[in-house]
Amino acid sequence: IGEIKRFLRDDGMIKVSRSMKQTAAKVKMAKENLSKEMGREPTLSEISASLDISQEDIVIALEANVQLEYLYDVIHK
Amino acid sequence: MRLEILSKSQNESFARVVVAAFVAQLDPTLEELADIKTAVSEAVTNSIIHGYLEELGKIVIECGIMGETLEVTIEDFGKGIENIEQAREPLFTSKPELERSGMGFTVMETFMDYVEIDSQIGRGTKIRMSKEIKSSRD
Amino acid sequence: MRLEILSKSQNESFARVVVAAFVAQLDPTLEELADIKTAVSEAVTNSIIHGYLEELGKIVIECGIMGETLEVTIEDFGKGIENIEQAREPLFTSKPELERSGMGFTVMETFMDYVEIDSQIGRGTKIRMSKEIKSSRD
Ligand SMILES: Nc1ncnc2c1ncn2[C@@H]1O[C@H](COP(=O)(O)OP(=O)(O)O)[C@@H](O)[C@H]1O
Ligand SMILES: Nc1ncnc2c1ncn2[C@@H]1O[C@H](COP(=O)(O)OP(=O)(O)O)[C@@H](O)[C@H]1O
Ligand SMILES: [Mg+2]
Ligand SMILES: [Mg+2]
Repeated sequence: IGEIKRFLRDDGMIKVSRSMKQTAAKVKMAKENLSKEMGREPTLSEISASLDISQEDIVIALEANVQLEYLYDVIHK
Repeated sequence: MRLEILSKSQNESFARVVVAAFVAQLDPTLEELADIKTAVSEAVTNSIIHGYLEELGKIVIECGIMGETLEVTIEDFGKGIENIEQAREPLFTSKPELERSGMGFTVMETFMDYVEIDSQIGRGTKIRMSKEIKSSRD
Repeated sequence: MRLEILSKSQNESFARVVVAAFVAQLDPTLEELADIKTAVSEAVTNSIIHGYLEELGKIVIECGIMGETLEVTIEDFGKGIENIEQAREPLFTSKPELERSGMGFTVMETFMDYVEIDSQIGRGTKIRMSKEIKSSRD
């Protein structure tokens, strides 16, 4: 039971920043795959439909990713 | 920050993202963020449906951070609420014909730490809400 | 929509998301979205660094949609630009000591279809930009 509780609690405690990073990675992959399939750049709604992730979450994730990349650059310079 | 939007239904989702992006500064958990977005949706929907009766009007959203607490106000300049006590009651709705649940204020109270309603007939309604982002402590 | 923010550096990223969330209505590609965000960043950074010299001031961002075209204005009430012609020139910067590249306006012009600069010394600066979201045609 302790395990289950911890699992539930950990799950509830996922920070937005972590989950957004995962979303951003998925978005990047979907964008590449869809571009190949369709022979043009996919739109936001097409990416949203293919991943079943809302457009709002994608918009925020893209920004979160830029910031993380930026931080990474600063730290590893 | 202060955001002014028109009372169009697509602006409900826009308002949610803006508040979510603002709260992201406090590095909330997914649950905390979902709670805040839900409360904001309820308040904005109320302004659109009840405040402006689906006509075009201005909605003002303000967000601020006090320590680790998010403060949000959502204001309209519409119809106003006749009886605030009654409006707060679970299941009370003035529009049963729209299949509204009457749970909007109950949802806001459940998901936020504090909810204050300020309203004057013919002047409009202002909802102030706040929530401590506990995870920002770690 | 109209957004008022303070000239803090973390608000640059916030402004980007808000504009991006607004543009979402036009169903852009990620490239179009990135172009607009980059242009917004440059304008907001200019207001923070040059307009307010890193002191606190108000920045107003307005977005509207005309057909399939996004219109954005970014306004500050700071120092103003002495010579607009010169400011627009690639590589011109009044702050070489800050490792600024002098490419802000060039970037805005490259990524947007139209960029207009309105500025008065001691009054502030207003940048109007627009970009057609071509993907919304299909
Ligand atoms: N912004 C507002 N302007 C005018 N009336 C409002 C507003 N918000 C809420 N109300 C009133 O309060 C009642 C209860 O609101 P709520 O709990 O959200 O339930 P519901 O929206 O489902 O009716 C509404 O039915 C309406 O009469
Ligand atoms: N909002 C503003 N307020 C005052 N001066 C500005 C503003 N934006 C731009 N400028 C002036 O225009 C110049 C060129 O801007 P830009 O092309 O962005 O280059 P940079 O920011 O790298 O200096 C700046 O160096 C500054 O002198
Ligand atoms: Mg309601
Ligand atoms: Mg610049």
